[in-house]
Amino acid sequence: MAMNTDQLSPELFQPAEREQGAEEAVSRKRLSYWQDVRRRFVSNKGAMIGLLLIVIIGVMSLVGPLMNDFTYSDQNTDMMNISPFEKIEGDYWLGTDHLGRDLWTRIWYGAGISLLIAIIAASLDLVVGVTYGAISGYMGGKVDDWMQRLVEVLVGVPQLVVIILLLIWLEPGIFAIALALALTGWVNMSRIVRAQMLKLKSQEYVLAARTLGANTRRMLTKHMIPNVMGPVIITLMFTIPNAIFFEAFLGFIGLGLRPPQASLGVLLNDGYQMLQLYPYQCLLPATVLSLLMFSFNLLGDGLRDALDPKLRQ
Amino acid sequence: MSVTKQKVEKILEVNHVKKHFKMGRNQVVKAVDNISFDVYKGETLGLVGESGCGKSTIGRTIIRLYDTTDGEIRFKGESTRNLKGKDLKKFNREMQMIFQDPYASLNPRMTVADIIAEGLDIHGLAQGEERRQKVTELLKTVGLNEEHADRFPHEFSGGQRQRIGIARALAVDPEFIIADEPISALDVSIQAQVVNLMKKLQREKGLTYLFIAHDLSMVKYISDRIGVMYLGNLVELADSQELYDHPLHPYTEALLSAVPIPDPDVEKERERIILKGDVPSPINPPSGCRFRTRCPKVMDICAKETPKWQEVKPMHWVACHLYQEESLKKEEGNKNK
Amino acid sequence: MDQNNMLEVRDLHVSFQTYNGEVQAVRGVTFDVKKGETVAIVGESGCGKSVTSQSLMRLIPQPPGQIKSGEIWFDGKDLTQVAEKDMEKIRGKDIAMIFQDPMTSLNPTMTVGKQIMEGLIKHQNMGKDQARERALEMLRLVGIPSPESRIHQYPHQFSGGMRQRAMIAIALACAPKLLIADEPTTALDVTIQAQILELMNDLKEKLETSIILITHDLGVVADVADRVVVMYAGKVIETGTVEEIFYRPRHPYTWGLMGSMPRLDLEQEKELTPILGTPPDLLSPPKGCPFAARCKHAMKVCQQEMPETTEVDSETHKVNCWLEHPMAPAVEPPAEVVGGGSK
Amino acid sequence: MGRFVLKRLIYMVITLWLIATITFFLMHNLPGSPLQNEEKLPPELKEIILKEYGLDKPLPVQYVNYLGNLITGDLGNSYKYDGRKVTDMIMDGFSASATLGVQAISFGVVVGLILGCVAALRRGTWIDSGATVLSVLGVSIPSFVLGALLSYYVGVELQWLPPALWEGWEYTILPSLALSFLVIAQIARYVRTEMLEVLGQDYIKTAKAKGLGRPAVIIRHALRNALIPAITIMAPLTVALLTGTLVIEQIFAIPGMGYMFVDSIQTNDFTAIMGVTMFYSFLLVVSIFIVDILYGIIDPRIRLTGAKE
Repeated sequence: MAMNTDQLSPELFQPAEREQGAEEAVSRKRLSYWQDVRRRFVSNKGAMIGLLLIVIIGVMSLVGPLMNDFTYSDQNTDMMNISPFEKIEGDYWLGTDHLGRDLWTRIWYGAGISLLIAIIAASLDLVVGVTYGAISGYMGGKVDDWMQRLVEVLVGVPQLVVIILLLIWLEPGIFAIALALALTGWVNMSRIVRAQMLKLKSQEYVLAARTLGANTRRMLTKHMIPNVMGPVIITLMFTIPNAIFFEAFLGFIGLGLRPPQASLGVLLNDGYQMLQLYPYQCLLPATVLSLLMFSFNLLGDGLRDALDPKLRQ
Repeated sequence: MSVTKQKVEKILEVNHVKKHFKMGRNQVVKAVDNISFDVYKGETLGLVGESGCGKSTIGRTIIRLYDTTDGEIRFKGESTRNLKGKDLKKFNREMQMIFQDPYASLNPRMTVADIIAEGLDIHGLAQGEERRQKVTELLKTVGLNEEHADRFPHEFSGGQRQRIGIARALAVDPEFIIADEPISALDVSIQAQVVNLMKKLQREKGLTYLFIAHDLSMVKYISDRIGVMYLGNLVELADSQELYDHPLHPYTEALLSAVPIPDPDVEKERERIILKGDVPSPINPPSGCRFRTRCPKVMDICAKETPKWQEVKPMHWVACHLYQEESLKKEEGNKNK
Repeated sequence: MDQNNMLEVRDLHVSFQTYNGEVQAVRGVTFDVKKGETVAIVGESGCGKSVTSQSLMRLIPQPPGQIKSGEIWFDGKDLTQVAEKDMEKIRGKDIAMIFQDPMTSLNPTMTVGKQIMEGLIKHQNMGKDQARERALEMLRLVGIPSPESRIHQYPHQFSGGMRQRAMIAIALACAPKLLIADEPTTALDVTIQAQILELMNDLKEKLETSIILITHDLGVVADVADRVVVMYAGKVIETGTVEEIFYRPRHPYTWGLMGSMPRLDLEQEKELTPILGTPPDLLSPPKGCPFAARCKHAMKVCQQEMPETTEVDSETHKVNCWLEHPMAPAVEPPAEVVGGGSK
Repeated sequence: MGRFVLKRLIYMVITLWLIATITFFLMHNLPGSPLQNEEKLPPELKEIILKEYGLDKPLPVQYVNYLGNLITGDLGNSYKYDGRKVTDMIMDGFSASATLGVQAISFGVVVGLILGCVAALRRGTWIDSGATVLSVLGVSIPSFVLGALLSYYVGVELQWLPPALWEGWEYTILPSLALSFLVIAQIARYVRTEMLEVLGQDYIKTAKAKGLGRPAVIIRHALRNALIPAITIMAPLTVALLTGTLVIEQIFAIPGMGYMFVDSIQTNDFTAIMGVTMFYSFLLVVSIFIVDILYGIIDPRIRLTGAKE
């Protein structure tokens, strides 16, 4: 590794030329927080597969029902319980159910309804949970004390019980189910937002903004919200599969949408009745349901890894 | 550089300030308990003490991040307690803060330009091209350059980040800067960079500093006067060299002797005062003088009475029974009994 | 291996695989530790001093870390080649370690006594009672009051200083031949730091253990070290006795370190002379001397080639700097570092 | 610690009271009378029935009576099955449900623990990837889907185990397995994360520096610290498990509490719904309470100071 002594010339011992300000050069590539997050996220195979599947299922739930001539409620008593493997005239690509309804249409339609319910529920969660958590965490003091006491009580209330009671009381519809889910789901979101807010409030850059005289609006828009986004997105990504699961669960125990409406839960329930004779009627919606939840979990995991500051270097 | 009372105006007066925090139902942390001192215009007042002594709390209380529990703080002759609207805005420009943790003191989602310009934006001091120019100028002032403006904090080293924090504080042209352990998280060679920068800025802009730190050598280097805190109390305050040459309070003595000196021969000859035990909890501090549980010169009276904060020599304040005649008399009386 | 040497490290290279690439944390480190001697490794954060010390005990997490090459000779064995099982017998028994942060270095769910006893039971074949006796003795030795009740307590019931004492008790329980103390006082307050330093100086005399002290605080070095190894950007750039390094430093980086430190005992009217800039990124370390970019005396050769180790003054004082080359111009160390002020 | 327990206890009582109140008022505001199916009854008979169920009194009185009965453990009589006490109905179903639950939890915890630890210790290997995929699948596939699949393929097609009913231990295997999948997944996930976190802590380095062998480091130092936080997920797991039993019991036709609950929902048996709701809530709230206390007991930092750090 060392140079031979004879290679050394006096010329080499001249003072080195130095660039002005070179010692302050920043060698790392310029990368904003979100660019960094995206880089991590894109390099996560599982998350990308999840995202792709969600997009496919999402698109199919919109387009799928339009691809053949049947609607989700069309019955044809001549065409009952046709397996997808039977060669039959007509466009029953995935066969029919016990009332002769086209399964292809019903599954994509049902997936769409399930997604819709999950998204409404998650949005309600988001609005209520973030607002509650943000107020509680930002205000602190007495307000926070009382708001948290309420949360402590609500946390103990089992989601299952409340949802069932509410749905016995309300007529189960898309919005009712979403509402029931959100009513119990926002508590978790609010706790995460509050914890985050409390943490942020003592961060030195937030204190710095306060010493500069920043008003509440600026504090929230420039400092708090951008830094709370990460955990909120992660929580949201796990709220959605949870909502999808609960919708399916409710459908399964008969508290789901009323026929001829379809959701993955309703389809599962219908299909389950036929399990012994026509297993495909249960298997198909079960596969879509599981895939959907699987994708959201993968996506959530990927986002968590991408957004978690602990993993940043 | 020594400052005398007559010549110079007081920029900050801290009078019997207390800051207590509630912890749970019955517990109160007396983080700062009855502290008084003044800061003169253009000087650097150093505050030293070990972790949990309340030095950061008093800094934050002065800049109104915390409300005082009791006592009064006057900035340029006016009480800061009830500042509102315009006055508060003015206060926010005149007094600024530099923070400890170079990693937590810059918002990771903002560019360096936006961080530095935050004060300009809040107070509507500059927009557009002017804002850009001002940011460049500030970057240059702290030894960084224009290209750094569009980068994000995590791309910088600790020392660079700390200088960005200084630029942010300077943006609003403050007169008084509270530096809350600005160099504790930095490496030795970088510490000197930051401290030299602060000294240069002081000379150029006539700034006044309240410099909070636990590193006595650095505090002595940068400060004109030094206050020593222990468990929420100010125990001694004097000119830096005077404090080093003639420490009065036993805690100051111990603290000075505990600092290792980077010179092997000096170290070999030095006699250390090693304090026993640990700092008690501020939730339930000892009665009387708070240092008495570890004090090598403790007397009976120390447990009974809180020592007064007295100017025992010109410009040399101390709170210790050893320097209070009536206390010594009482102590004598006790002994004779 | 030299008979007087407890430890010989030869051309050690350690790397870490990270998300962004390979970080070459240690890039050819060579030094010795003699019997009964205290060697301080000084340098700033990221200079590789902690990685070096952990590599000595093979405590580098693998992956992402890896000892790429080099030799670590201890007791006639090259520790880089020893089987993991045999390494376990050396750790804690022959070589012990104290870590920086006493708050996180003790297991929060195990009593302090048990944590001391563990090593004794493993290495000295002691029974529980015997180990407990010895643990009590150790607690007494490190100055923990009322050890009989303390032994049953959990770490969170100890203060920071007490925890560091407990750590020392754990490390010294089996009377190791070599103690590695990685920034043992950095996380502590000054008065507690003084207590621990006093304790270490005390134990040094009593136990005749060789000590490697990792620190960035030159004051601590002056207090306890016999010899000093100065590291920068993964390399050793100067070694010597404590007097040589403090009174006759030869490397511009060492000058820079000395010049950056204010001294409490001197009336300091003059400015500190900081080292400008920041250390290089070890993801892509510079080709030549890593300090060249920040060095006032940098020459063209510095940017191209790492200088070799040169012996100066005495056989204990070695420096890696092109300024020692006969062709280099004579450079006087800055006034503020010559003699460290008092000499 | 005492104060901590007391505080949790008070929250528990408030929560239960809240649920009881919600349940009561929701049920009483349902459209139509609880006896809407028997509308053809002569008015006199209806009155007698109303009286029998205490429905003739004003609402506040009914509410107070209801709370009073709750405290004594009396959940009233079923509307559907004449003369059957709801408490008895619950108790009949409880043993089957409990068997399922306990089997699923014990199996799930053991397998999940092993899986999580192995995945953490063999980080980055195929075992880790396998465990990760398995646990994502476990959280993704609802237990009733799994139950249906197991019942059909293992029970009907392969005929290895009975696909349904409740007539002996072999009947419990498939439903327990279906339920435990979620437990395995959750525990494995959590333990892996915690274990990785703990393995990176300084005290693990201290333990290694003492010369302890790998097994000692893992068992004595890592495992205990990794498991303490893992206890906290036992509460939500219990909830998930109960949700699971509701449908699993349908699928496998097991005469448990879940079966009875779904049946009472489908037949509008209001006292039964209210009773089971209260019983479920009680179970859940108590299990959360126990987990909290357990956490405090196991972690000396809480046990000795009474506060989470």
